Parts: sequence; C-alpha cells; structure tokens
Amino acid sequence: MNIPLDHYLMLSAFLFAIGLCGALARKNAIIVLMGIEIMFNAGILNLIVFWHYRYFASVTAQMFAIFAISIAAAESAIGLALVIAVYRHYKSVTLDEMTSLKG
Amino acid sequence: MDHAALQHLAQQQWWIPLFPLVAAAIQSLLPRGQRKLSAGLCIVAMGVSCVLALRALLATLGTGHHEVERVFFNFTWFHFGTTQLDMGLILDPLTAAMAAMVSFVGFWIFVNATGYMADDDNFTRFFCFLSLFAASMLGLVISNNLLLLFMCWELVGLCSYLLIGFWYFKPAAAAAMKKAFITTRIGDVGFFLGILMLYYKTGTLNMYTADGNGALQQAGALAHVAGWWGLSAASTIAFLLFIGAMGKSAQFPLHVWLPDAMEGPTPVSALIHAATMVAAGVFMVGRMYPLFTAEPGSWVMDFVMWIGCFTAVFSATIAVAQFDIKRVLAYSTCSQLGFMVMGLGAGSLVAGQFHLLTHAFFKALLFLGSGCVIIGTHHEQDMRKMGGLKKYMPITFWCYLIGMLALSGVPPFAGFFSKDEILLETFRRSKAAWGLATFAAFLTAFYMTRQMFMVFAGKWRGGDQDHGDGHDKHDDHGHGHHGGEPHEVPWNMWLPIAVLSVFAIGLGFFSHNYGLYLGVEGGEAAEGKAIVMGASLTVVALGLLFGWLIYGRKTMEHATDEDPLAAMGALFTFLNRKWYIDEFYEATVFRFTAVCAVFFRLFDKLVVDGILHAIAWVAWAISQMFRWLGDEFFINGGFDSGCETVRLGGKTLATLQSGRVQNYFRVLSLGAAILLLIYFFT
Amino acid sequence: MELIFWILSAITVLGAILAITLRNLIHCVLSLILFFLGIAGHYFLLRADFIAAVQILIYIGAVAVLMLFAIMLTRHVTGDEGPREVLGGKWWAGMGTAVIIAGLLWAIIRKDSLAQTLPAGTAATSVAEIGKALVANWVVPFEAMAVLLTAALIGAVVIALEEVIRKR
Amino acid sequence: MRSWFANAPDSILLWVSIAVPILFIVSVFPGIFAYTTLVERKALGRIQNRLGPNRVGRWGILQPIADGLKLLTKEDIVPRRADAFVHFLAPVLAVIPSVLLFAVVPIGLGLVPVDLNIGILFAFAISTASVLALFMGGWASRNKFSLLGAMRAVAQVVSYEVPMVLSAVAVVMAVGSLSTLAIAKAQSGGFLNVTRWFVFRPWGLVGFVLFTIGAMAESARTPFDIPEAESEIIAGYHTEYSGFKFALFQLGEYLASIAMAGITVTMFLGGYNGPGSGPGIFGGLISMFWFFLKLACMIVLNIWIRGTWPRVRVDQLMGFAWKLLLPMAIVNIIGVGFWHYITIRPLAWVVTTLWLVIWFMVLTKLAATENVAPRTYRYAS
Repeated sequence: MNIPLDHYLMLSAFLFAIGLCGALARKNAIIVLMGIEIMFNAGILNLIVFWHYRYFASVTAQMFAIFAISIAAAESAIGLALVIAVYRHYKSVTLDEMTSLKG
Repeated sequence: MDHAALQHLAQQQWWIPLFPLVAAAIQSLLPRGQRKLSAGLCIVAMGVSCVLALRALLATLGTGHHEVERVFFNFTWFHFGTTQLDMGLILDPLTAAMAAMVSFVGFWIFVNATGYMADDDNFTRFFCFLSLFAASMLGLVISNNLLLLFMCWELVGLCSYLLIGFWYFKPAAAAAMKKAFITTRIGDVGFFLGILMLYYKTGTLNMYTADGNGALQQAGALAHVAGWWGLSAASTIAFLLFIGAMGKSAQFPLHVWLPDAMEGPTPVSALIHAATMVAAGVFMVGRMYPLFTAEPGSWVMDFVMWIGCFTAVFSATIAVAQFDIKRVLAYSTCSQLGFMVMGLGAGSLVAGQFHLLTHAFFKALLFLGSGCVIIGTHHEQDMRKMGGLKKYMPITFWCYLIGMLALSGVPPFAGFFSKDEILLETFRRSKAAWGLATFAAFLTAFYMTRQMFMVFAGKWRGGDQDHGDGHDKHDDHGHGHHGGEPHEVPWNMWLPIAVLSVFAIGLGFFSHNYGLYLGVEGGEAAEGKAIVMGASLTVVALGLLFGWLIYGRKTMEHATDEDPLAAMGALFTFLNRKWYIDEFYEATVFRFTAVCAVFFRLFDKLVVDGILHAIAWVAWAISQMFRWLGDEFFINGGFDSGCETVRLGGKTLATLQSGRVQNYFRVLSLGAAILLLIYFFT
Repeated sequence: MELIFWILSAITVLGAILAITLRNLIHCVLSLILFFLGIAGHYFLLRADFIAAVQILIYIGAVAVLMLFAIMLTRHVTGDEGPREVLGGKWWAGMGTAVIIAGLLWAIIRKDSLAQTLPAGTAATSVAEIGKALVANWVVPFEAMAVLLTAALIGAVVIALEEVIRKR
Repeated sequence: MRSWFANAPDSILLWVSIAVPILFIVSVFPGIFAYTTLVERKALGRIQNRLGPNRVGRWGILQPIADGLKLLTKEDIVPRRADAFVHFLAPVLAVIPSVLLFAVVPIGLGLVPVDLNIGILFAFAISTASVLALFMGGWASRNKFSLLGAMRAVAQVVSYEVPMVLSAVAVVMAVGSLSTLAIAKAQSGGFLNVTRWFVFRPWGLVGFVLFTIGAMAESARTPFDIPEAESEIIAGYHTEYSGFKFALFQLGEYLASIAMAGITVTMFLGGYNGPGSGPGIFGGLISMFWFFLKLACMIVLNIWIRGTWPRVRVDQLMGFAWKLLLPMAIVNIIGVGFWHYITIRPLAWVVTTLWLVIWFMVLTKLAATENVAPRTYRYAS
C-alpha cells in the first residue's frame, strides 16, 4: 500500500472540520453530539494512522485508540442522557432555546 | 525463631486483615434478618485474626536478640508505564504488639457489641462496618509501604464516618459524621503532602527495603537535605506527616471531631478511641519515628511535644465539666492521646507506644463499661440522671473501677506505669511541659473520680423528670423506655469488660520489657525519677481526694442539682462549653467562608452587573440631561436613538453571556483558529 | 489498494457531510453510521483489525443505536417534521471557523515534511499482544476506564431518570 | 489440476480465491435457507398434528421455489407517507451482515473464507449491525406497530448481545485466540475427535446454553420473537413489507440464525471435528460433513424450540437476560479461570462444576420474580 501519510492526515483534517462545522452550526443537540463524535473519530483516525506509518511495532497507539473510543462512548451516553433530560424539561432539543444561564 | 521462619511469617501477615475483610464482604450481602450468622461470622473472623496476630507477637518475642528483629516482604503491585508501584508487609515488634492489641481488643468489643446492638434493626450493617473498620486498621498496622498505609488510613477514616453516622437519621449523628470526616481530611492533606515529598526525595514509598534504600532507612541522609521552612527534608516530612496524625489522633486544633464522634453507638466509640482510629495517628508517628529523630534539635519534636502537652491539659479541663458519660471519656481520650504524643515528642518512642497499648485496654474497658451503663439504665447518657448503680450493676461497677483507677494512674494499674514513663521523659526534655502534664494527670484523677461518684454512688436518680438541660442526647432508637429500674447487663456485655480489666491491671508491669522488646536502650537513668514518680503519685492522690471531697462526701440528690463545681461560675461554663472551640470555629472559619460567599455575590452584583448598569445609567443620565437642556421637539428623536444605541451596546455586552452552549463553543474554536494562525505564520 | 482508499475516503467524507447537513434526524444518524463504517474500513486498511472491530461494535452497535433511541425519545414517535430552522443563528461563525481550521490543518500538513512517508514494517500487532498490554502495563488506565464507564452508566441512568423520581 | 493452478498467473489465483468462497456462500447458504423454511413448516406441522406443505412437488419439495416465485411476482407496496429510500434500504441491509457473518465460519478443516485473527469479535460486530436494518425498516414504514416492533427488536438485541459476547469470552479465554479456525482447532483430538469439544466441559456446557439462547434471541426466533409478535403488534418491523422486500427480511433473519448456529457449532460443538475428520481431501470432506450435520442439528433444535415453547413477555425477556444470563456468563468466565489455573484435571472438574452449579442455583433463586400479581381474566372467568 503506497498511500502517502498526508492523504490520511488531510482526510482526518477534513473530517474534523466537518464535525466542527456540524457542532457549531446546527441547532439540534443530537446533531451537535454527532458532530463531536465525528471530531473524535477524526482524532482517533490520526492515532491509528501515525501508528501505522511511524510506530508499527508499538502497541501504545492502539491502547490510546481503545481508551479514546471508550471515553467517546461514555461521553455520548452521558450526552444523550442529558439531551433526554433536557427534552423532558424544555420539550425541545434545540440548543438556542436553552438559555437559562443567560447573563 | 530463626530469621527464615520470621521472614515467612512476614509474608503471611496479610492473612490478619483478610479475615475481617472477608467477613465484612460476606456480611454486606447478608439479608438483614441474619443477625446471629452475621455477628458469629464477625467474631470468629476477628478471633482468627487475633490468634494469627498473637502468633506473630510470640514469634517476635522469641527472638531474644538484643537488636530489633525486623522482617518485611515487598512486592510489586502494578506497573504504571515505566514506573512501578510497590506494596509491602512488615513484621517488627511495633507492628506485632499493635496488631495483637487491635485484634484482641477488637475481638472483645465485637462480643460486647452483640449485646449493645441487640435491639437495632441494622445489626448486620453495623457488624459489616465494624469488621471493615478492624480490617483496615490491621492493614494499616502491617503495612511496610506508605501507599498501603495511606489507603488503609483513608479506609479507617471512611469506616469511622460510616459508623459515627450509623444512626444517620439523627441530625446530630449526621453532622458528627461529616465533621469527623472533614476534620480528619484536613489533616490528611498534610499527610498526603508528606507522602508526596517523601516520594519525591527518596523515590520510594517502601519504608524498609532489603537493599537499604527504604524511605525510613534514608532518614539519616534526608536530615542533610534542605526542606522547607528552614528545616531539613526529614523534619519537613515529619512535620507534614504529623499534621495527618493530628487530624487522626485528635490533637489540639483538629480535635473537634472526637467528642462529637460520641453520636455513634458505644462499641464504635470504644473501637475508635481505643484500638483503631485515634491509635492510627500515634502509631503512624511511631512508625515514622526515624524521620522525626533524624535531625537532632529541629523544632518539630518540640512542636509535637507541646501540641501533645497542650491537648492533654486542655481536654482534661474540659472533661471536668461534662455531664454526658461518654463525653467525659471522649475528652479523656483526647487528653491521653496528648500524653502519648507528648511522650513521642519528648523523644521516647517506647513511652508513647506503650501508653497507646495500655490506654487501648483500659479505655476500651471504660467505653464498654459506659455502654453497659447506658444499656443498664435504658439508654440514659446523662450522668446526673444516674447514680447508685453500684447496687444494681455490681460487675460493671468493679470493672469500671479498675478501668478508672488505671486511667487515673493509680499504682499498680497499667496507666500508672505508662503515664509515669511519659512524664519522666518529658521531665528530662522540658520542665514546663512536665509541670503542665502533671496538672493534667491531676485533672484526670479528679474527673474520673467525679464520674465514678456521679454514676455509681448515691441513689438512683433516673426516676426524676427530664430537666431539659440540652445535654441529654438519648438514643431514641429501638425501645426508648426511660425511667425503669437499672439492671445488670447480660453476660456477653460484661464478659468483655471483665477480661479487659485483667489486662488493665496487669499490663503495666511489662513496661520495662516493652522497652527492651522495641530495642530501645536505657530508660534506667535515675535522674529525676524520684521527683517525677513522687509528683505524679501526689497529684493522683490529690485528684482522688478532691474528687471525694467535692462529689463523694455528699452525693447528688436530684438530677436537677447544680454541679458543685458550678460555683466557679463562668469558668465552669467555659469548660462545659469546651473552651468555645466549636463556637470559635463557627465564628472564624465558617464566618469567613460565609463572608467570602457574600463578598463574591456582592462583587458579582455590584461590580459585574454594576458596570453594565452603570453604562446604561450614565447613558440614561446623559440623555436626561440633554432632554432637560435641549429642545425636546427638535432633537428628541436624535438623542433617543443615541441612547438607544448605547443601551443596545450594554445589551450586546450582556449577550456575551448568552447561555448558549454553542456560542461558547464558537468562541472556543475561533480561539483555536487564531492559535493555529499564529503557529502557522511564525 | 489506492482505489480502496479513495472509495473509503469518499464514503467517509460523504457520510460525515450528510450527517451534519440532512434535515431528517434519522437520516443524519444513518449517514453517521455510514461514516463510522468508512472509518472502520480505514482501520482495516491500516491493519488495525482489532480497532476496526471495536469501532463497529461500539460506534455502530452502541453509540448509533443510542442516538436512534435518543431521537425516538425526544420526538413525536411517528411524525418527523423537520426542525423549522436547520442552522443556528450564528451559523456563519461556525462555518467560518471550520473553514479556517480546515485550511490551516491543510497548510500545516503541507508544511511539515510528512508528505512522502512510506508505510512501515509489516508485522501486525496481534490481538493477544493488545490483551496482554491492557492488563500489564496499561492496567491502571484500563481500570480507570472501567470506573469511568461505570460512573457514566450510573450517571446516564440517573440523569435520564430524574424527572420520573421527582414526580413520585 | 494442481499444476494448472500452480501455473496460473497470480492475479487470476487471487480473483479465484476471492470468488470461490463468495460464490459458495452466496449459493449454498440461501439454499439451506430455502429448505430450512420447508423443514420448519413440515416440522411445525408435525408438532401441531397437521401435514404441512405437501402439494408442490413430492413431499412439497418444490415449495420453497414456489414461495420464492410468489414473493417475486407480488406487488411491492410502499406506504404513501413512508420514507421510501430507507424503506427500500432496510431489507437490503438486513441481508448484508448476515452474509458477512459467514466469512468467519469454518465449514471444514481449514475451510474458512477469511481467517481473521479477530474472527469472533468480527462476528459480533457484524451481527450488531443487523439491528440497524430492523430499526430502519420499522422506522421508515411510518406505522406505529412497525416502530414498536423495531424498538423492541433493538432493546432485545442490545440486551442479549451482552451475555452472548460474555459467554463467548469464556471460549476465547480457554483457547487464547479470537480466530475461529484456532477455536475449532483447539477442539480437535481426543477420543474420536469428540471428547475435546468444549460442550463437554462444565464451562463449555454453560457457555453453549447461554450462547444458544442469546443467538436465538438475537435472531428474534420464538420464544423470543416479541419484535414480531403477531398477537400484539401485527408483524412488528416488517408489517409494511410485502413481496421481495419481505423475502429479503426473512432471508436475512434466517441467514443470521444459520450463521449464528454455525458459530455456535464452531465454538462449542467442536466445529468441523468429528470421527474421521483430518487433513487430506477425504478427511476434509468428512470434516465438512460433520460441520453441516451439526449445523443441521442446531437448525432442527431451533425449529423444535420454536414449535414447543410459548412466547415470553417483555419483562420476562429483559429480566431473563439481565438477571440470569448476564451474571451466569460472568460466573462462567471465572469458572474458566478455575479450569485454567487448576492443573489437576479431576480437581478442576469438581471445582468448576461446583462453582457453576452453586451459582446457577443462587441466581435462579434470586432471579425468580414472585412479585408479579396473578393474571386476571376479565371476560373469561
């Protein structure tokens, strides 16, 4: 396989930007969470890519990937639980309508 | 016993805490109805631990060498990247004696608890916690590693929290549990800092290692390394560790939790005051003693001694003016702990540790005895409503008397020898501290006599009406019937105190042997011995005499009678309210926090909001001014819109705090983008 | 192989873009699954088989299903009338920032000398090695993760249950 | 023959080696599916004391073909307000993971399409994905019952996934590999290639039972067919499907069931091992024979259970998974630990068996739900 490393890096940068865009621009809390997941995945992809190209003998990158995936899973579980709780309260999951902390 | 066999024994030390631990684990799963099984399991586990601990004790006794036989067993717990964390077990005289004491006293406390808690609904939960408590204390005692010690230390704290607040539905108990946990936690900060610093300086947390690089083995070297506050590293660490011990062993500024811990069931008090919680601090200082003594002439040792001395006197004075039977004992524990710490600070490991051992026996005896009294009088804790119990509870009376004499330091009971040793050491170090401590010994004898007469002499006053004094904190759990005739307690409650009283009589004669056993030379120097012994005998006699004069000649007739000492007026109230220490904390620490909170709220309201409001107000004022000055018909519209603009500005500023998550996120990513730009163009 | 890379990349990017632009939430999640699958494919391509399987198991099997459930629980069950206004008020800020970050990342990648690196050795890490590493040198993070997941589990349940308890 | 292969160019060899397994899977297993339906209908008929299909061909042997033709020619109905694209996609996606599952099932000695070193994990990952198809189908139909069925399906599959994976962990621990081939290989040898099957170990037996139950629930077969319970929610997630899409759903479901049976066989029933299996063409053929025989047995077992067991309630279903299967699977893992570390075999037998039996008794007692009120029949008393 002779794909240059930077192809992968650009791919993950793109994905990161797409995720960021989703997290910033969409109003729906669930979509925002999805955007965050996309950013997470882009980051993990970087871990694996560097592992493959630079540190193939080491197991560290895979460990980090596993832990990052677990954290992402925990994060999304909590996030979605929050979304459900918020929905019960506001009858909406639109982030712009949740302004209780407005100063 | 030869070295190899001892070594093997050290490796097997972990069995000692294992049994109570497993018992606790099993009990946590038992249904609530299984009372007999739960208590039996607990007692059997503790008995096995006790047998094992006694075997270890015998093994170390049998060495017969003059130097200390110290065996340890270290192993790697886990790897953490490239570093590794070790664990270690130790077997030396200090550990062996302590473990034997903890398991033995604990065993009898457990037996007593079966009687004391017989009516409680949460019997199994109680024994589960009790077992865990004993297990963590035993783990603390046998650890050769500061990390393990710290873990067990925190477990001890947790268990005391759970047990003090065992009747958590009582607000006082709930408050007391929090107080105990938080106060000791303040000390733990110091302890933890000490551990960190020790690790930083020595690179290991094992106290002793085979290659001689253990933390304590490097104490001598640490004495030549600079630490903080002008101390050597060794002394600094010792100081920090001592702060932890102050929290755990209830030394002066951090003592406040101990009397409140009386809210727990009485066996718990016995366990906390005698064998486990408070002993942990003194034991830890003893264990870390090489660090304390590494740098000769540092002020840390003086600090330790004076803290101990002050605590001893201070709590003894408070104990004089209390009416709650357990509270008197609680302050006496504080005071005795002060003695121990003072002995350690005066430079004698043997004196402090020996007093810890003897005190454990007779204080457990006294607490269990007070538990018997409380049960015998149907959950009455106010001494003014007791009296004449000698007639109703003879066994309890005789055992209590032995405990009281031992605590007062009457020869030939155990307390006399150990306290005398401490006083002697203090005398050599500082005459002033010795004088104060002797005064504390006088007070000890006095308040114990007072307690004896109030509780056991005279006539039964329990039939009197409550007088709403505010001191009576009844245990209103179970059957709270008051006023019946007192009765003797069942055998499972008096047997433990009878057994313990044997030790309270006999243990003192081993003081010399204990010194040899710990491998400390000396203690035979005659200098000052006669003075000290004479003085302490005198003050004890005086204490008993005064006690009899004031309380014994004419016993209280009614529960509502004034305490004879109340004639002292304000001083008595001062002592009764515990020197107003709690009130002092209330007035300073709590008030400070509250003031801070108010301040920050005001800051938020006045400054943050104020700036915005001020902008708007200034604009409004300006516009008003112009309205008054100028012609409303011509320039009204223009200025209106101007004001509107400024007001909008204020509003815009306020929208920075929009409460919208995404806006914050947008700003965050904008910042990230700017950082990237900077990175990219530089 | 290169062809596979391009196909997978196209799937991934397409999935990601659809996931954040579609109006229908369910469609969004389905595209997100496509994206997850693409990433898993990349992992297979990079010979991180285990991570690929974990990716599918956790992201598609758990996270995506969770999201579907969340959508179901926060909408009228059958009616899926889309949000009135898809993009938030400050959508331009998000777009702008995202574009800036994408451009910068691109530039950084061009700038660093990463371009011509060729793949390294061939011996793949076996699952057994990963397993051993997890319970040997990495046991502390592993246990910490266990604690975190337990806490997250309980936390999620508590958060989602709160109102029900209050009503009683 | 051999020399012809040897002389062929590499690229052709590559393509052939890719194409053969795919062709095999795509042709053989749908065939098995077709005749499984026939066998099932016949067997159910026999259980219910009737004949079953017997008109098309002798013994109804052409019935599956007739069924297929009927479904192919039937009108494809899409509800007007349905999400047409997802509605179309769902049945397709239902089949894909089921077919992919066969990629790691060794059907004979060394005969596995792909010997992944994460084989079992791959299987679980893929089988999880199948739940999405059910969900999509249920959601896209825009029908209350479809959606209810889909939600039920998701909850059920997610719940039973856990004990199933954990019971497989026991096997993985014993073998020390995730590869299906390695697992099958670890069970060869012994008396007649039989005695080392994992099902003949205490933990293996428990694992087998757990895994079989889990697999059955995961493919929503009776008694775990509440996602498509006719009496409650019509036909669940495929209420709004007809014609060939419906056939695809059925295909996917049955294929997943067969593949799971294959994995069960591989993990617990010795895989392709049996008397006479071994290296060489002849031994290989025998090994294939054993594998398919065991697969057939598992399929018949499934049908038999379907014919004889009543459907469980939702609360029973969930309670069963979380209160009994899950703790039992965890206990089983510890049991494997005992088995592994006690090197004296008889002692290991005794300890492991006792451990499992005691825990089974404790758990069944704990999991028993006695607080359910007796059902009242309003109009039938």
